[in-house]
Amino acid sequence: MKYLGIEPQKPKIAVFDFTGCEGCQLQLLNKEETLADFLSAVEIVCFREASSLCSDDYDIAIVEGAVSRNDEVKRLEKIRETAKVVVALGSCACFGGVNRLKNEFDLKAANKEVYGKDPKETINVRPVKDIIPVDIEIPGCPVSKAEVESLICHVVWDSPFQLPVYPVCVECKQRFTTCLFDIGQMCLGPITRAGCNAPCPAGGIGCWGCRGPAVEPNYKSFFAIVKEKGFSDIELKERLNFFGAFGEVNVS
Amino acid sequence: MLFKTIKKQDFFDVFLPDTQCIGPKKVGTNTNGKPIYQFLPFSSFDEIDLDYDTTEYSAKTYFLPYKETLSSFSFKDNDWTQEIKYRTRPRVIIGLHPCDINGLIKLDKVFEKTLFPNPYYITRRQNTFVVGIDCKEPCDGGFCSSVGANTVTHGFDLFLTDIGDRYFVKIGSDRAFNALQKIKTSEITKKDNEIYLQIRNKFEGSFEKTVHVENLPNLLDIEFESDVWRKWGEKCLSCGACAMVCPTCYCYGVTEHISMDFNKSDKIKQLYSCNLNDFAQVAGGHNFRPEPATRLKYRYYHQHRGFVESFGQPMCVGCNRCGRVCLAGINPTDVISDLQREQKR
Amino acid sequence: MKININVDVHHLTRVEGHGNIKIQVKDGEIKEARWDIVETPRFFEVMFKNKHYTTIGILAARICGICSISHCLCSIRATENAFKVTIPETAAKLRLLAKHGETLQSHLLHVLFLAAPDFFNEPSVLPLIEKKPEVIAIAARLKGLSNRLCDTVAGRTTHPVAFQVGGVTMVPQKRHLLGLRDELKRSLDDLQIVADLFSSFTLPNFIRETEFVSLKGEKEYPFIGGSLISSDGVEQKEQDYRPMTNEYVDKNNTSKWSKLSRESYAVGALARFNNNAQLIHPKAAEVAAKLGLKPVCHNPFMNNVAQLVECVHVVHEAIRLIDELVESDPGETMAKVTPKAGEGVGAVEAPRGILFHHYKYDKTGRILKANCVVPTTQNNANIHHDMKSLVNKFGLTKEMTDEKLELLCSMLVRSYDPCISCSVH
Amino acid sequence: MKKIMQSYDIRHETDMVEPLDFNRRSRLKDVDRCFKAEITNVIRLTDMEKLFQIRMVNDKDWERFTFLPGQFVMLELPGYGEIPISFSSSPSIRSTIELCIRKAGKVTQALHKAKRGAIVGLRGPFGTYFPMEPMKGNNILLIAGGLGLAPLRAPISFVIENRADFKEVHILYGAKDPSQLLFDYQYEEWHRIDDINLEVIVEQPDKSWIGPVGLITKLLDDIQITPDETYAIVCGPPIMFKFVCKRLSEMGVPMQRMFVSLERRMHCGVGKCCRCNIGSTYTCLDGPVFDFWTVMNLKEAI
Ligand SMILES: Cc1cc2nc3c(=O)[nH]c(=O)nc-3n(C[C@H](O)[C@H](O)[C@H](O)COP(=O)(O)OP(=O)(O)OC[C@H]3O[C@@H](n4cnc5c(N)ncnc54)[C@H](O)[C@@H]3O)c2cc1C
Ligand code: SF4
Ligand code: SF4
Ligand code: SF4
Repeated sequence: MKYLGIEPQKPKIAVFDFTGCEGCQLQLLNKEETLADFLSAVEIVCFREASSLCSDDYDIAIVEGAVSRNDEVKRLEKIRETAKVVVALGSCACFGGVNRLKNEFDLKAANKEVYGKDPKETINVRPVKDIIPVDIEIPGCPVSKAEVESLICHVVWDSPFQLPVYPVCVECKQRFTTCLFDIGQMCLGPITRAGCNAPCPAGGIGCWGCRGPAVEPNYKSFFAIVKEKGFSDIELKERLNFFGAFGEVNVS
Repeated sequence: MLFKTIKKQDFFDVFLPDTQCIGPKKVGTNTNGKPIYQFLPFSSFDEIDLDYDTTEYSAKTYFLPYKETLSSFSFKDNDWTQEIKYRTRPRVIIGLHPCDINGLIKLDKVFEKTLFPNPYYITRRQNTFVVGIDCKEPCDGGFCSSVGANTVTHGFDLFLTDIGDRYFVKIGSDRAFNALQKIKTSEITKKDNEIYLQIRNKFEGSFEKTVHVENLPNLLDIEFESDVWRKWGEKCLSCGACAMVCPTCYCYGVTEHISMDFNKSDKIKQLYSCNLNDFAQVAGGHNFRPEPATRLKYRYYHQHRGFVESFGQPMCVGCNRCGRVCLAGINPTDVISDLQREQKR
Repeated sequence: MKININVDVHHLTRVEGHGNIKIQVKDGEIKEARWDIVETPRFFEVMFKNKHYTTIGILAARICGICSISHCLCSIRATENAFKVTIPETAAKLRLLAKHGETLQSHLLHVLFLAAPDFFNEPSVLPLIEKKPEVIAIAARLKGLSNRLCDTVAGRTTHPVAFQVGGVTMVPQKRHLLGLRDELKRSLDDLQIVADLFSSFTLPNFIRETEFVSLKGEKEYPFIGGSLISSDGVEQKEQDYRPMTNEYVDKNNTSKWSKLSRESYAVGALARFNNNAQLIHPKAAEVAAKLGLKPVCHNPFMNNVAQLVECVHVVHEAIRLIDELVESDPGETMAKVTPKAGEGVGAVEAPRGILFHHYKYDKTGRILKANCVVPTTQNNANIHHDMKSLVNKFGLTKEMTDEKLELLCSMLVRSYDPCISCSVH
Repeated sequence: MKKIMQSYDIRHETDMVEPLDFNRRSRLKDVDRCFKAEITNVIRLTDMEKLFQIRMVNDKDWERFTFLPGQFVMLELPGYGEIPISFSSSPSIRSTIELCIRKAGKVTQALHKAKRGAIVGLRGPFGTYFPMEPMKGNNILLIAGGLGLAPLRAPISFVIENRADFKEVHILYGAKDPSQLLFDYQYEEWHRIDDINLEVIVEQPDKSWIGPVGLITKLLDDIQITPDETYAIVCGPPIMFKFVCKRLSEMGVPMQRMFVSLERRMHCGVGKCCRCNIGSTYTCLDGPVFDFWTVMNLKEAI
């Protein structure tokens, strides 16, 4: 497509992984019906999980995973210097993800428990934006490939990228899921940003808030509802903390 | 209007073989042990339950789908062509209650009978054979009788009332008349009429909760700055669930999506809700309704004032689906009576 | 001329996670030949502590983005064993079906996207999009199918949403299952083409006597639960995984190592096949025969072939499962769960090999202590020793160059399909 | 068995392959088909605004495309989106239309990059218009703030073309600073036209600015009007027209003789998506042109 006389960009993309399960990177190789087009729309210059080549000449750095060791901080700083646009891919990169749960424990004791007398280097988990400025965030555990594709389209045509502002409930309703609160379970859908197509409520486990807060969520009312439905503060906190996406929201 | 009676068993022979059928299916049980129903496609009549009380979702999605491609553009040499497709596959919906059919009639007003008729809606509506059925008793919190939506005289092809072993049938279209030629029907007897009226009277007498909507257009203007909105607005999660399940809420947003090979783009309509944060936000970031309270108020304002102004009746059909779905416990009866109480004070 | 070789691979590519290869041959003598995991450790075993049993499957899935279904199922199984819960039959079938989807998806990803480029002498699949579009089309088709299978049954390919302690929470619609069945049937032709393609590749002829550990199939080729077996004759019950795995910490590695009868052992598709070949689907056995895979095979490069054979097996099995599922009434899919104090172990054959989760619960259903032993942890020591032996066999010839040896060693590591972020869970 | 129902296809009803004539009710079914139009010229006005001259690709589409000052089109940029834009040119020029567009977001940004020759889509014209005919024989005040000059250019052209029909004509225009003044190349021409009073004011002057400084209401201080014989058209941000109209009211101009143009988010242009509702009035159907009395009575309009 060459349209409006605008030349499409063929952005050079590099993918980097930090602490995480690499599931988000895997999504980049998913959605086979468009995979070939996706891969030819961009020039992937560095993608360790899929390719042996790597170059330091890239426009967009897609960063997956959280930071949990000092050498990762340095790697990130170098990426920021090179890339024009840094994209945080997935909940680990955006918020710290499940890795954040580690921060609740004493790292020395944890190390001893897992590695005995040969402790390994580790620091408290931090999201990418704590270390370097991030231009675009695509949250999700894992991210949705559709959103990644949309990002690429926006980059190629150089137009602004936007996540949905509304909460998961909208998408949940649009796929005819029975609200989990109706069947006695908890769900963070009303305060979580949509865009995932609400798989978790449909699967029966409720939303765990992996995509972080929607725009201006009504915490106060939501927390009151959760309590009224008979869930404890502990259960609520556990959910909010699970992906580390709700930061320091106060539940009471 | 033509009336007939049909044996229940015979009735089921009319449908299924060649058309997609949709009806109230049980999908689960809620915490109070009550069954949850949804309008879903079915392939045999044992899958549906026409004695259902209410469905979780309205049937509007079969007329106004949550997502729909309005048109597609294919690009070539700096130029493009536009392609528009409408759904034309016929479909039968069985078991709509009067509120749902009244909802359709209101949507007809917006999408068929205005300055700019909407072809997407019209094709879906024309291609759907609507079989309605009377409710046995008022559903939880339903206030259809207060907005005049508990009976229906048009907008359907067939309308059934359960009179024991038979259905009392209203025939609303010629295609329905033709469809009934295939099975054995009986003319209405005086006895049938009596039973029918008896059942209807009993039903109409069984409504408890009523709201008064007649004065709302005026009241809503007067109470524009009322604290009532703040009170309910504080609870509202701005989740849009109410609009999604509502049989008449129709507002939407349009976005365009370029395909990954950059040769095509789709213009996609997605039902939206006026309760969602950016509903009235314009370029540059200004939001005309920044607080949940202002958005919630607008939903009532549109349903009970704007719609009345345009069409002489409220948009709400009193099914209380929004009230049931709302986690924050916001329901029209409470909000409206709150407003009216405010007025009296 | 004296042989001097230096290979130093920092962050090996086309594997999941970060690992390094270091080989130094000086004057024809191996000074160093190492495979080390340097991935940042993640401390999941600590994160599990104090978590409620209802959240455990969701957290466990996040150990690995590729075999999330296995981790989730394994953790749920450990919990069910601890609470002594038996899941309904339909639930078990659906879980196995999802498991097959994952096996297919993971194996295909590895064989076609990560390993295959080596055989075409390409750095990645990207150039193949233009050079071998027919192969890529098949790869995309097959992978798409496996993803759809997982999506339909598990709710999502990566990080499933339909599995909970006690059973499954989502039953796929019949028409979706039937659609998948047709697709699965069609995919067999595609798999045949891939098998033919593989028969045209020459795999390095490298043999190192190895002990193989896997689940022991009783009546079926094993994937979820059962007893453990090693090709050296060791047998254990599921809950006695510790004497089977014997994890220990190596100071150079953030992943642990393990051993059994020898200095190391191997798990994975090859191990499963070696230990259970008699149970594999006859059609898969045909493919195995055609590609020259016979138990007990000690060539680690043949793991790719074993994966392909398993792909054929799981497609046939998935078709059979779907047939059974659509014919019967689903009935109840969740068993009643009452938390109890106690311990439980789950063993599941993840695509890359046997996986264990072991939890100790308090009476409220919160975890007191957790331990996970993952496939790549078990393979790492074996890769390390394989590499030494590989360098010994091929590395000390005059024709060998740094590049050639680097490729050979990288291919060795890749053939194990290591999942490194998993191994530093 | 015979089918219960025949499938219904709206396209069989009338020939739907051509874009509809939005001003004729009989053809209003295919509301999403757009006229194809070509950008023939792009004129840079300021850093943020450009003027696009647009021509129909098919000549016969002109016959069906007539608009009135104050109406708007839905401008479709396939792949990017569709936006409402007011006509900024004279309705009587039957060869090109002009749209003055500010770079504001996704669609407008793309448009600003577009080159001459690009093909866009037009749906419309939609909406209400300034009642130019009834205004004839009166004094007329044309007041714009900022981008408001864009929609005001259509009535200005009308007035200029029919100068004899109006009594006194004042064009008052205010902007933040001189760099943001639109159509400055036309002021000279407007000045020279017989008996039009053009006044331009800025809030923040630069060194070369010699005109008046301040808010637009200041310009009204120097104007003498006979309220009963005066109409006003006021375009600009809500805050601006609110003050101007209040001032005019004080001067005695009836509120029903002041016209303003409102802006809301619009996704359809035809009264369906509800995004433009004010209270519950559709800006796209009942607006964008409203008299000030109506605006005052619309909840949340300003
Ligand atoms: C009747 C009318 C006439 C207008 N005339 C002009 C004009 O002559 N010149 C000019 O520069 N601008 C005009 N605008 C404003 C113009 O429509 C917006 O600036 C434009 O929609 C921004 O779109 P975007 O995609 O660039 O911005 P984004 O913020 O990316 O907008 C995204 C979407 O929001 C909608 N939207 C956002 N803001 C507005 C808005 N203010 N009004 C309507 N829809 C909006 C659009 O439909 C668009 O699809 C007019 C608006 C209206 C309602
Ligand atoms: S299940 Fe969750 S996301 Fe869905 S409607 Fe209920 S609260 Fe919202
Ligand atoms: S439903 Fe919630 S937890 Fe699940 S993917 Fe969406 S945002 Fe994440
Ligand atoms: S009224 Fe209830 S359902 Fe509607 S948006 Fe508010 S919280 Fe959601």
